[in-house]
Amino acid sequence: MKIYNEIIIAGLGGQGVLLAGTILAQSALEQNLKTTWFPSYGAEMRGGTANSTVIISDEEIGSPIAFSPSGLIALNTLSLNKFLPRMIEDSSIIANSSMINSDEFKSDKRIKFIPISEIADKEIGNIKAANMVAVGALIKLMQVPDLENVKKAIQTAFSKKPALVEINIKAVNAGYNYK
Amino acid sequence: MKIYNEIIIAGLGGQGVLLAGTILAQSALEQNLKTTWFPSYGAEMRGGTANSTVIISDEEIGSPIAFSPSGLIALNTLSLNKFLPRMIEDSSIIANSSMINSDEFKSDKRIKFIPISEIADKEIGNIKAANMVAVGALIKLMQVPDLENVKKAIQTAFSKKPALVEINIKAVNAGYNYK
Amino acid sequence: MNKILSKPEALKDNPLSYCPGCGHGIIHRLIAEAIDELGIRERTIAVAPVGCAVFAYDYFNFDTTEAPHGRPPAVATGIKRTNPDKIVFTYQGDGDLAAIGTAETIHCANRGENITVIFVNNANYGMTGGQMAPTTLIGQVTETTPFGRDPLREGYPVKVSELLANLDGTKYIERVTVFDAPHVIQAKKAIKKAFQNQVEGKGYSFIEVISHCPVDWGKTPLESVKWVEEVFLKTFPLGVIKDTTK
Amino acid sequence: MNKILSKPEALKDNPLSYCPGCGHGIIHRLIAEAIDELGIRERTIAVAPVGCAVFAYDYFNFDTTEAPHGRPPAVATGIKRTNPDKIVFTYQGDGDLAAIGTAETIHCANRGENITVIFVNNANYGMTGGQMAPTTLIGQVTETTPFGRDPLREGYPVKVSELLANLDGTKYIERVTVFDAPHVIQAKKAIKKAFQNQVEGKGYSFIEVISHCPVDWGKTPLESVKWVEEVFLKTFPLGVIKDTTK
Amino acid sequence: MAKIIVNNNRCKGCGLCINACPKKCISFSDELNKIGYHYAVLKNENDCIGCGFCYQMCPDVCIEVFR
Amino acid sequence: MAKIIVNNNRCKGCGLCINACPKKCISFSDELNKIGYHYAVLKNENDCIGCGFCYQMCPDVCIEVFR
Amino acid sequence: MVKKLIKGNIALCEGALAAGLDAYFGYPITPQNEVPAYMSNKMVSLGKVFVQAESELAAANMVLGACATGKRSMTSSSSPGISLKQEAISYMAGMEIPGVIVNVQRGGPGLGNIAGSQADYFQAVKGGGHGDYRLIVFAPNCAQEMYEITYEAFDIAEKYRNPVMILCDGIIGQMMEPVEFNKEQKSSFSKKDWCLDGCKGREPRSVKSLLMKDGALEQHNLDLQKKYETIKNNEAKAELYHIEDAEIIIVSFGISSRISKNAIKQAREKGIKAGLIRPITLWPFPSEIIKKYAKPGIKFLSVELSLGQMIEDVKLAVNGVSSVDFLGRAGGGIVSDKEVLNKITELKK
Amino acid sequence: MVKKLIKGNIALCEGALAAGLDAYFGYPITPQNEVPAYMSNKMVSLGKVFVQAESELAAANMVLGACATGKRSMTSSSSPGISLKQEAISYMAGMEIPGVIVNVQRGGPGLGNIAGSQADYFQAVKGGGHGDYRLIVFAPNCAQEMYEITYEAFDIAEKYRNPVMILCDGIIGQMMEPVEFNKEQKSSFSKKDWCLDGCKGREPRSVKSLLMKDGALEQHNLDLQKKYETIKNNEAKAELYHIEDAEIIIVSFGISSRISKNAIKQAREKGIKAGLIRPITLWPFPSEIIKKYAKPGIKFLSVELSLGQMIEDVKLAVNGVSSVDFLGRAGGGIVSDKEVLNKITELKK
Ligand SMILES: Cc1ncc(C[n+]2csc(CCOP(=O)(O)OP(=O)(O)O)c2C)c(N)n1
Ligand SMILES: Cc1ncc(C[n+]2csc(CCOP(=O)(O)OP(=O)(O)O)c2C)c(N)n1
Ligand code: SF4
Ligand code: SF4
Ligand code: SF4
Ligand code: SF4
Ligand code: SF4
Ligand code: SF4
Ligand SMILES: [Mg+2]
Ligand SMILES: [Mg+2]
Repeated sequence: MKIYNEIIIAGLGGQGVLLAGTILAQSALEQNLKTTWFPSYGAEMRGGTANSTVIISDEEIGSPIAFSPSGLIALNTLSLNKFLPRMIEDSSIIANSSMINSDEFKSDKRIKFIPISEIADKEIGNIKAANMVAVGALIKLMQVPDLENVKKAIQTAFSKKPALVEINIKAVNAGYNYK
Repeated sequence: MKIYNEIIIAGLGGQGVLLAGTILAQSALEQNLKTTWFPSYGAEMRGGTANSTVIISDEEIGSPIAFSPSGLIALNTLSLNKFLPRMIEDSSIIANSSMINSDEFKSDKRIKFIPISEIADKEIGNIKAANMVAVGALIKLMQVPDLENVKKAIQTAFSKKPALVEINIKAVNAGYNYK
Repeated sequence: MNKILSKPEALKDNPLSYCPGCGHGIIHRLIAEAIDELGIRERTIAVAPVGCAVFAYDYFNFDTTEAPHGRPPAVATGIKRTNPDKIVFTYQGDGDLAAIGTAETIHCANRGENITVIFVNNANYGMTGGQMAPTTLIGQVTETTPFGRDPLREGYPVKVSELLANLDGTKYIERVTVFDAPHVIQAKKAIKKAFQNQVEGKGYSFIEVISHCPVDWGKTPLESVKWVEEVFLKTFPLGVIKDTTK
Repeated sequence: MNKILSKPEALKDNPLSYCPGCGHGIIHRLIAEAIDELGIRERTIAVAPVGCAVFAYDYFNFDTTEAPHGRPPAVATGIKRTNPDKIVFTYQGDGDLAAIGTAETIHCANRGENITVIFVNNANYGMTGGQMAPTTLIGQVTETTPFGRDPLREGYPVKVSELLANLDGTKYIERVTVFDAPHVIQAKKAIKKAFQNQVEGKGYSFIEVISHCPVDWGKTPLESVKWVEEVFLKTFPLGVIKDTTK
Repeated sequence: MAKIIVNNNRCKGCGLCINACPKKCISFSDELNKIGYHYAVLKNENDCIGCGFCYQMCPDVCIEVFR
Repeated sequence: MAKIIVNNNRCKGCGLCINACPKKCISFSDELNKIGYHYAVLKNENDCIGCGFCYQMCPDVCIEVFR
Repeated sequence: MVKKLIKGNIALCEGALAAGLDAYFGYPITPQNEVPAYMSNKMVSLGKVFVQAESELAAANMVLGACATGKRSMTSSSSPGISLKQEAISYMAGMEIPGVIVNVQRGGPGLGNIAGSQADYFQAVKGGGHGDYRLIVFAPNCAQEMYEITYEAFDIAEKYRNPVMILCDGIIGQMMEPVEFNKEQKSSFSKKDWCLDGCKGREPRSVKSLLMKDGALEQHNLDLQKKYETIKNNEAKAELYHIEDAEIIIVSFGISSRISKNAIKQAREKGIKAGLIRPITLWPFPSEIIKKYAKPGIKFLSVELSLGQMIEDVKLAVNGVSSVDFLGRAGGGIVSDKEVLNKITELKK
Repeated sequence: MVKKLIKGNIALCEGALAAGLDAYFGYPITPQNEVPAYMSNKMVSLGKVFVQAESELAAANMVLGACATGKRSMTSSSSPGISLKQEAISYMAGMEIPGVIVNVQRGGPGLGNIAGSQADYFQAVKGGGHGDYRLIVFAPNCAQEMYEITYEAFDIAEKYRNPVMILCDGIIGQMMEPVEFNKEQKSSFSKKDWCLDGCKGREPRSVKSLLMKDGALEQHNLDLQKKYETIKNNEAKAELYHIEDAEIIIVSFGISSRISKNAIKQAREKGIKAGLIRPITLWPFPSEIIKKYAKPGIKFLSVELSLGQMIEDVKLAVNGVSSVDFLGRAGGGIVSDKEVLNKITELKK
């Protein structure tokens, strides 16, 4: 089967959406897939929202910018509003019900609501791990990259801060295993 | 007869070679001929020599720079050395014997030696009029522009300093009438 | 109860897009108030810089233009010389005014153009993400001074107000700050005077506003204003640096 | 009899192409003497300006390069930072250094680059035929101030040495002149010290030389040196303006 | 008698007004506003003296002061 | 005993050496040199004290001083 | 009307003055020093604005400021100085500011020399600054045109709200020719509906090039592009000389077009059917005119004082239908009528 | 070899570091801020030179100075900043100084926006500065090439004593991709026979561009031209993709070439014979390669993030033999594979 996914991770500045993207891209790399990562940057971010785009494919990748996104993590309402209309039909969408009123979006059956911030805050003990909870949830839905490679990616990414490896893996697991 | 003359007036900075050129060009204009004037300019002149090129023609003029000069006023040795080799065969050449050793050039029969500076200094009473003495001599040789138009040109050029009109006309006459 | 303080007319309704707590918003308001109080809104032309305040033209409720990075003094000269009846001011950051625009700043001041310059010194390049500015303090860590500004490598904080005071063309120079309300009120006075001078044809007035940039400083807004008071002002003391208008 | 004074080794044999009586030639010779005396000719790299002295590279008997108009301080920074063992100096006119090159001059000085700057102030743009320079005196008639420099229109003569003295990066600044022999000898001392400082790693040294430009001033050489003494120096007083090297 | 009105949806929750108020009568809202911030609210209405310090410090010009 | 030697063909006749000489022992040549100037010549050889003032002032570096 | 013998640079000044110039901003550089020198006298005498800026950069931005208020303003320089104006030029194009910029070209690259040259063609015509923009570029070839074209330049700049460049060279600038001052004096200020003159009785205006909102900059570029198309359709201008029966067609502008014309005369005397297309506007380039004459067997020859720049636009216009040869001189060298004639003769074979 | 996931801007830095960079001089501007930020750390840690200059102008001239002494030096910026470097670039070309200049292009003209763009093609390739000169211009299209091309750039610059520009864009600069650090670390300094390193034991040298003597500048230009011819013959590079049987040939560089490639894949799946010529060097432009494939019936399509710049070079190469169409987006817009595919399909009709 051909692998090709355009994933957008969006939220407030400070919610770690850029980092989450690089972890996804790094996971793809660990899995020997092609990948690109592209951030929002510069004064664009002054508004307070940020996003990053990850493309994962088994073939060479053209644009690192998503024209037909099939994966979305939306950590706040603004982000979901902004990107939902762009998603292709067959999309995997994770939304943070801790910050988004799921009622407003219930007509869209693709969206999986997860109380991401809550899980991070209560289960993991660090609200900053919300991004990784979301990553765990998304790869569960998308089935790519593999959980193992996400863990490897976290190890690579935090190789200089080993203390953070465990908590992030825990967060990914929490998202992955959320029912 | 077709009129086409490329004239170079060359000398030391301060000898009025630029002004002499403009007078020639203005004379041509008074005579309803086409004309262009082109100076040496900028740091070129730092060396102490200056020149200007006047083209006089009864047809539209192409380049204001002389490719085939047929008229030359050389007020000092350097200038004569520099421009003599560029002159076409049938040229009118006035050289300032007050500053140039005519013996060195006597093989060239085209050159008419005139003690220009001396004439200006003694006859006209102003060494600065040397340029006009030379102009007078040159138009005599070249037969264009007419003496009358040179005089008109001087009147135009010095319209704001009428005191200078007379002395310059006197100088032109002196050059024109020099035997 | 009467409304005694509210958004001045010289500011548009648009919400400001600066980061939370950013000093630019305060300074914008002070300018707008001064312009309203002097009744010059309808003949004011502002020159926005390239810097966070490039968006100033979305907020000021009068004619505005932009200038290439560092060139507001030249643009303002072009405007004021051809329109001496207009009130012309530049609004510039420390990168814009004191780095790339040094030549334009100095010569505009030296010519004594009858304009007003609002100089927002926030010790770094805000818009581009917090690099060293000429005004960055010694030891200050920025995006491009990861080891802290070392004067032997990166030179010293440039005191623009003091530098310009040497030029005979400058008439009024004051350094103010906006880290707390009393200082904001003082800053307002200085800004108003700088416009008043122009109205009266007194010549070049320059107000340096020590401002805060929480986001690029990596500080909360409260930490930022505290840092201004406790650290920043040590290198850039407040006060009137020159006044020959009296 | 012994030959006690003659062309220094650090000058080539080429005749100088400056106008008769021009101050540049004297200043070239002083630099060459200083370099010879310090024994640094073989490790010196000069940066020529755009100005009459652009031809300096035809005369100096050591490695030379050019810089776009006003950019010698940047070029010198590039050279010195990558070659700290070399002796690097810029030679710049007042148009080059104080007009178009203002930003480069100020920031090079502020960074305290360990270089030597020879600043030739002749109160006009020599090479281009005598236009107003930042240093042109009030009332002075030039090609572009046909009515005399009017400070209200064209601003005031810029005193670069005094301006740079405000920057912590500058170590030694002196203003000298070459209008007569005793002052030439003093100028030589200052120039030599400015190079000596660099050899010793003491940092940025700046020598402003008040020079004469007979041709563009429309004066004879003798009138020119007299004008320097009687008029020019009134606006630009001589002396050590800053010295923190002691 | 004095009071302030905060334009909730303009407020970015920077807290500079809270910090500046000599009477400590402003605090943050519990809920987020439309642009995602806990905005400033006048909690102790009776303490407000209408000094305007909050207004002076607000970078987003969202405070009106009444007296 | 002292003297100077002027490089005739380098001299541009600016006269700064003449002006500078405390002993007034330099003057202009009557003839022009190759580049068209009346050059400087040491006229009063005996008066020269080798002070070097002429050398210091010469913009064209055409003077050598002997002592 | 009497003709006055003046330099091209002065004719340019007179054209600008007649057009009602409000402000001149410049910086000295050879071979255009006559312009600031003349303007420093004239503008001040007329009570208008002259500023010798601290640099070419500053001068260009002063023009930007003055023109943003609807005033007529101009700056002039020569090649290195024009390179320094590129950022401001790109801004003016983006902000749609009708400034007039004069380049009296000299020999490059770098400091080069001060002789005349045409080697800044690419810079002027393709955009020396950043982004998709166009200047309207005029190439006068005599003092009379220096006067007339400069006079028109301001109107055209304002008509399209677009910066205009006058691309001449050291020869045209320095030479004197008789000029007839045949234009009426214009008054300077005409109210424009976009400029900054104080918001009394209207909404505030902003003149700017920053467009950060999604798609805004692209839309602006498309609008500019539309404007450029209109300009292309309306303003391309060329002089044709002996063109109808020509078998060898020289394309040449500015000073080299005059030399080429002389060579063509001489060629015709020899019985060679040569002709000239002289672009008067370099952008828009008179491609349609050239295309019209491009036929198999016809030989084109681009004559330039450069190592071959305009030739690309000639080739693009000809599109392979005719051959296109080149004759040029570099670094301030000037082509002679003999060289051109020789080349024509060679092509004839 | 392990691949590291890094931004294009960082890959560029690593390439320069591996090439033995001695000095980096820069000034902040989005979207290339990662370069000075990374270099401020790396270069200082390595005991090499990092200076945040007071402006882009100063930065370019610092590079000029450092390279004049034979050191390896680089500056980077984005569109408006690159416009400011044009004078220095022209000087470097004239002085034959092998500096490396990076343009991470953004939307223009003027201040524009900070999105990626390819609208500075003309500026880079035709000469944004004054005079007849050429930069060697590389157009990497992925992070790996940002690394490798930058690594090579210094050698090529020194081989020809010519400035090199790396023309990329905000997208290539900001995106992360896996990069393999497959190059050997070079030592920085190799003695060069023209550079300024003190005249000990040899005649003094001068590196300059001013040539005032009669004919000297022209000769220099002719020498440069000869060098440019050599470079043209040796260094033009392109990637070919599905080209042999292609009926529709896209020419596209940098980021848009990747998108085009995807569209070509999709076209092939639909049975349309499309192919790609991707210029890796924009100057010298791979005209010979394009010419080889230009045949009647073959359709060329230039895909650019601009309103049509490289298309002129494609047309010049094709010289009327094939048709040349255009697809582009302006002002920071980015072309999608669907748009390209649609255009291909349309051309197929
Ligand atoms: C020619 C040019 N160089 C660089 C930039 C990038 N740039 C935008 S804003 C800025 C600096 C802003 O700093 P400052 O002037 O201090 O203003 P602040 O944002 O701190 O208020 C820079 C370098 C640009 N747009 N144009
Ligand atoms: C970018 C640029 N602008 C202008 C010039 C023209 N130009 C050459 S020298 C000079 C000024 C020289 O004056 P100064 O620096 O005072 O030196 P001086 O000749 O007086 O010694 C100018 C403006 C140039 N070559 N390049
Ligand atoms: S970056 Fe700094 S200066 Fe810019 S808006 Fe944010 S806080 Fe204000
Ligand atoms: S113009 Fe002036 S500075 Fe230049 S060489 Fe002549 S006298 Fe000297
Ligand atoms: S007006 Fe004064 S007392 Fe009232 S809320 Fe504001 S700061 Fe507090
Ligand atoms: S100062 Fe203004 S923006 Fe900040 S919290 Fe108070 S009301 Fe809100
Ligand atoms: S050395 Fe002294 S005394 Fe002798 S000629 Fe020279 S100036 Fe006169
Ligand atoms: S100072 Fe030198 S150049 Fe001048 S007259 Fe004396 S010897 Fe000649
Ligand atoms: Mg700042
Ligand atoms: Mg000078």
